[in-house]
Amino acid sequence: MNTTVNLAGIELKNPVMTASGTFGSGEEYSEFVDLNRLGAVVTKGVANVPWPGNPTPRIAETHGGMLNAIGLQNPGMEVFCARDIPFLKQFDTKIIVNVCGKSAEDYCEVVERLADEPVDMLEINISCPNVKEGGIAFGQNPASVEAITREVKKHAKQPVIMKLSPNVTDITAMAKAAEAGGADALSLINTITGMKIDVHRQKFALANRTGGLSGPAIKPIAVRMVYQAANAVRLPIIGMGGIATWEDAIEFILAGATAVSTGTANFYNPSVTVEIVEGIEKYMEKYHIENISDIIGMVK
Amino acid sequence: MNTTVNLAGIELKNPVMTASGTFGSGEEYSEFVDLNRLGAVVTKGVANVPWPGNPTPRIAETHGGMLNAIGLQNPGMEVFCARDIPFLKQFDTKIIVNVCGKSAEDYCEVVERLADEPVDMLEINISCPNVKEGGIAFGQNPASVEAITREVKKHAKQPVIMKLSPNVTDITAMAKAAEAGGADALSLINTITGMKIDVHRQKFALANRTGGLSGPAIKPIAVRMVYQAANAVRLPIIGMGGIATWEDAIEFILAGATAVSTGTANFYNPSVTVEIVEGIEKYMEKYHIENISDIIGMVK
Amino acid sequence: MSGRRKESAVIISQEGIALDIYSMWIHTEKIAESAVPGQFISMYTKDGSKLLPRPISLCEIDRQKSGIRVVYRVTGTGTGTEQFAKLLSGDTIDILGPLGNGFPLDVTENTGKNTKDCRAMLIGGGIGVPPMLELAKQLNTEKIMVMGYRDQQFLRTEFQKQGSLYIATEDGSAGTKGNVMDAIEGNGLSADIIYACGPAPMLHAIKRYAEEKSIVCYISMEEKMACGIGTCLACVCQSKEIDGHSHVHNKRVCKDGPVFLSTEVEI
Amino acid sequence: MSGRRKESAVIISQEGIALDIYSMWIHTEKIAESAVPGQFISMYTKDGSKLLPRPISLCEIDRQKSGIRVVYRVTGTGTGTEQFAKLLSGDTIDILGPLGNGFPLDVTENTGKNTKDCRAMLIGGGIGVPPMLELAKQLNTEKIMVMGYRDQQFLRTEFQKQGSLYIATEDGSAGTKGNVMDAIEGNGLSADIIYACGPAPMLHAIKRYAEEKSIVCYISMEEKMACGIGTCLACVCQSKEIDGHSHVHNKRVCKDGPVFLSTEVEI
Ligand SMILES: Cc1cc2nc3c(=O)[nH]c(=O)nc-3n(C[C@H](O)[C@H](O)[C@H](O)COP(=O)(O)OP(=O)(O)OC[C@H]3O[C@@H](n4cnc5c(N)ncnc54)[C@H](O)[C@@H]3O)c2cc1C
Ligand SMILES: Cc1cc2nc3c(=O)[nH]c(=O)nc-3n(C[C@H](O)[C@H](O)[C@H](O)COP(=O)(O)OP(=O)(O)OC[C@H]3O[C@@H](n4cnc5c(N)ncnc54)[C@H](O)[C@@H]3O)c2cc1C
Ligand SMILES: Cc1cc2nc3c(=O)[nH]c(=O)nc-3n(C[C@H](O)[C@H](O)[C@H](O)COP(=O)(O)O)c2cc1C
Ligand SMILES: Cc1cc2nc3c(=O)[nH]c(=O)nc-3n(C[C@H](O)[C@H](O)[C@H](O)COP(=O)(O)O)c2cc1C
Ligand code: FES
Ligand code: FES
Repeated sequence: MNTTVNLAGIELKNPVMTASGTFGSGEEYSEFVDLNRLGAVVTKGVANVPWPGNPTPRIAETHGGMLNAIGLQNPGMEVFCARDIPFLKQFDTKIIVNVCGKSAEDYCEVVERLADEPVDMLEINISCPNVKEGGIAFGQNPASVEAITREVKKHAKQPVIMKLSPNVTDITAMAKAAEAGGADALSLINTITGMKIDVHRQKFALANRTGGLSGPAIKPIAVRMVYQAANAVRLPIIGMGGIATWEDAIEFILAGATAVSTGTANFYNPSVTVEIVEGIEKYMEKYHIENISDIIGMVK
Repeated sequence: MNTTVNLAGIELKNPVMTASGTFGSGEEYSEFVDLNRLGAVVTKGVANVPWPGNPTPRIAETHGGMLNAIGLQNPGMEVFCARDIPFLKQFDTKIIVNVCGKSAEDYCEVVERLADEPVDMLEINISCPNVKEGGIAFGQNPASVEAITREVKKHAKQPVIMKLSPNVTDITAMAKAAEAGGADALSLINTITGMKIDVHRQKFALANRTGGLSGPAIKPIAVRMVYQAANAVRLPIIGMGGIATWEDAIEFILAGATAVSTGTANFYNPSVTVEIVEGIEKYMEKYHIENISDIIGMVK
Repeated sequence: MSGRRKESAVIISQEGIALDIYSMWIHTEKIAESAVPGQFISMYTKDGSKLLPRPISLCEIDRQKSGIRVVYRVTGTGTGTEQFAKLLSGDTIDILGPLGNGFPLDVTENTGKNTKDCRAMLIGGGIGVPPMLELAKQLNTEKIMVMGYRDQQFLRTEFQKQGSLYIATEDGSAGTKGNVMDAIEGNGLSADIIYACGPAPMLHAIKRYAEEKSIVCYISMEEKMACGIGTCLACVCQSKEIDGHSHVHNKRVCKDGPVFLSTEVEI
Repeated sequence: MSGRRKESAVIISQEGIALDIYSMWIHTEKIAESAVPGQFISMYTKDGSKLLPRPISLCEIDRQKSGIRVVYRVTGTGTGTEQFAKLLSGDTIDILGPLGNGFPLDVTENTGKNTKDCRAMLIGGGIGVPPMLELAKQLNTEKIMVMGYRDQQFLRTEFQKQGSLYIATEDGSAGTKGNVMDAIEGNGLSADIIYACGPAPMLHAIKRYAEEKSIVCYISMEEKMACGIGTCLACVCQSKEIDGHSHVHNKRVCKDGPVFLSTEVEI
């Protein structure tokens, strides 16, 4: 039984990764799961300088999901390189660094800083709905998706994953734009912009008014977009959005994802990632699947 | 205490309506709720001729919601006028007919046929994700939203509500286009395109592959879009998407909806509409709200 | 407005009667009072992630005790039926019913034969077995019952009380090895009217058999449901005649069915 | 990987101790073994519509019996806490813990005074009262306890066993009419160290009071949480110093807190 997958030339021992921003740099969850069991750890977004994030409340529970407007709080690339990369290097897993920025220059600065670090891949977040500048603004228009991809690729030594926003009319247009710009892989979906109002206090539930919706509630939207993107481009796709069980992971793989990430589910089931790794193995056994890569995009 | 709201000149006794396609023409649910208690009944989509709809399975359960790809099965306008309108006329509630079509001509044919019927408003569905022609295709591009609105308005005797699709990058662009085309009100949101795959049968859960996601899972997205649209146009808005309790209804009203519709919730709580009417009254009492219209769009 | 409502009913008792097969008695005056064999109820979980109903047929109706019995299969882990299986007597369960049309009990009207001359064949396959029990109890004529199982049998003693019972098992552990059609042929069974419930391939075979032999045949169909009362048009099956609701060829399993004349529908 | 896990723990007992206030004892060896006062647990519903944890402080820790006690308020209808309140002894509940830092018990280190010369003031407001109980039990010094309630009191007899108890009620039904600050002033209370938990306005007033009087003061803060273990950065509060995690001024209530030196945070 072979669970390895090839993600733009990087071989993962299995397709299970963590979704950026829900797993820090792995330290906190390393108490709950053996990081050596994961295909890759994707870090929280890293900027060129520390970002303080948004005011609180930053999250709100919704039916089957949650809204977040963390606002990409992070210590900046220098602390990250000094502290988080050495931590992750202790484990036999791939390191994918999620990069955020307010301008093309910001992204490129981080990408250059990481060029000689022992990082396996870069995931460029052009889809965060919770920051005023940068973030989603780059990810909702094919021309700017293509431009930012091309720019980042110029500076990147590692393979580049573009993380797409679901807040678009046509995900295939964005996927094609990223492909045209030279992306090596795609991640989708980021969160969907949502809002909650507290009817008793007659106020927004989040200080930021809107936030990004994640969790099982959005899974059918994510599966659809992964399917559409997988059938529109040749790039490998990292599927995410509401994955909480191994069945969910398989669903994304059958739809066309080469790898999958778990986000919100970590919060209520800290060992979910490893449970998914084990579930995938059992599934392969039950249905006599030799290579997990054989079933990528099998449902057409 | 005054629960009436004015929807483009039509006075509803309260803001609670039914979402098209989830309440038929009211007959089946009239066993469970007193239709006289509702602000309006919005009918299932009506076309110029009978439509057979899609193959089964047409629905699938998802976490906190459901996918449907009914495909607008309906008996066509003649049966509708002969049977459903007389049924609804027995009740003291407004009648809003949801209209579907495969071309501008189709819509206009239905709208003309209804011109002299005792129908209070027309809701034009340009956002159904489950039919190949027409439907959503009209609703994802501002120019075509404006054009179809203008065309329908030429033929309509009753006020026209344009029902918008959430499957767009910028809902305000569609809202403004409908306003520019002469719409009298907006309905949002229709369902969000989604997909489910059965991992054991390795097949799509729906015969149609994709379906429209509805139910509580999508509520935060719907509230956000209602808020954005309400702050972009002057038209009254009918808010829907996951409303299952009176708190949900108030949430939409605070966000800017003049009226609200319950869809999926009817399926698992057949008396939900009347429970919401009663809940809104209690809320108004508790917070000393004289007119429900005073709190429309109050959270800014 | 007749005042029908989704009700929160108390569970009288529940037990496992075979691997993954549970039998639950539910206290409900309203449903027990009016229900007929072949009707079903919508059962709801209390888990906000599973909002849609699970349609489950009535297996027995006890008017005296205001109880209904359902027998259902737990279809997998993480399912709604798995949640039902964990409920204990005294717990409540949300249900809506009775739903659908039920089996027609008047054999004379259907066959032109007197009750005492008429032989009815009741065929159940797998989880289609349970609704046949209340039908057998209420059907006022000679009954041949053919029940097909994969391996484990359930409700066998209950059926034996109602007439001649023939068993088919896929693994051959009891009765005829094979399916219900094998049992019918193997035992040379025949009848004037057939009632059947079970998986689609079985219904398909029975429909063909009945039509070849010109036997009146009623089958109970399955489809995914959302409303359960005829509104949402989720649960349609292809019908020969134009349907009364949408004037196409789509009858609603939940309202126009689940029981149809075999000649009326495609399967 | 230490092997910490979300656990499915058995409820030993549960009772309502005031209107909408419930007391639950939970059996959990792991948490009872290592927890300290001021720490909390994440409690999870079994309802798929409510996925996030409810953070609830430990009210008592019983190492002998491997039990922890939580006292919590049901905040409204349709809430997660309402679901917890329906659970009975023998039912299971999913929990994660112990979480957070807890109150420092070493008063000498904090005040420079000997245990026997040091007077600690424990202040609880509303649903901030419960965590003060285990703190009172473990704090090895003279204790003045000031507990503020809207109207109904709870845990009163338990506190009386631990030292001098002063009560404030908003409606004046017992003790000082007003809030905890009114009770402190009205009774001329003073102390060398303060521990407090309660609503933000109360903590704000106590912080000011302690800083004016130069009293060491620890407060337990609240914020909405998702992970509960320091990863998601949902639960930050503004800190004076640059925080160790993100190098901004945002300490995490769940991990760096919930207990902070009053001078360390803005409120
Ligand atoms: C009229 C009718 C009568 C039935 N009577 C019985 C009975 O007496 N005993 C019994 O064990 N089963 C019966 N079934 C099948 C039963 O409804 C499904 O097995 C059950 O809904 C599966 O739910 P789950 O929670 O186990 O599965 P899940 O996978 O959690 O179900 C997901 C969704 O799919 C629906 N669904 C899944 N399978 C079916 C199916 N076969 N038919 C309709 N909906 C389905 C569920 O209702 C739910 O909405 C009947 C079905 C119909 C239509
Ligand atoms: C460290 C800490 C310790 C606490 N200790 C206690 C205690 O001992 N007893 C007690 O009754 N309450 C305590 N609370 C408050 C308690 O967490 C909330 O009252 C509870 O989460 C509300 O959940 P609900 O299901 O009633 O409300 P819902 O409205 O269903 O909650 C929705 C979401 O908001 C979150 N939330 C709502 N209110 C709060 C709040 N005040 N703080 C944090 N999250 C909130 C919930 O956790 C949930 O994720 C504590 C809070 C924190 C942060
Ligand atoms: C609290 C939180 C923080 C997040 N932070 C980031 C981030 O820093 N960068 C990023 O690209 N995505 C971020 N995301 C999005 C997730 O990586 C993921 O795309 C999304 O949550 C959908 O997956 P899920 O439903 O499994 O959570 C964040 C999501 C959450 C819930
Ligand atoms: C089964 C089903 C059928 C629907 N049919 C129609 C329709 O005919 N016309 C239409 O405009 N919207 C239709 N909708 C969309 C609903 O009117 C509504 O916009 C959507 O479901 C969101 O509301 P909800 O979450 O309360 O269901 C349908 C929705 C469902 C679930
Ligand atoms: S389930 Fe809605 S029509 Fe049958
Ligand atoms: S709740 Fe996640 S960091 Fe505190």
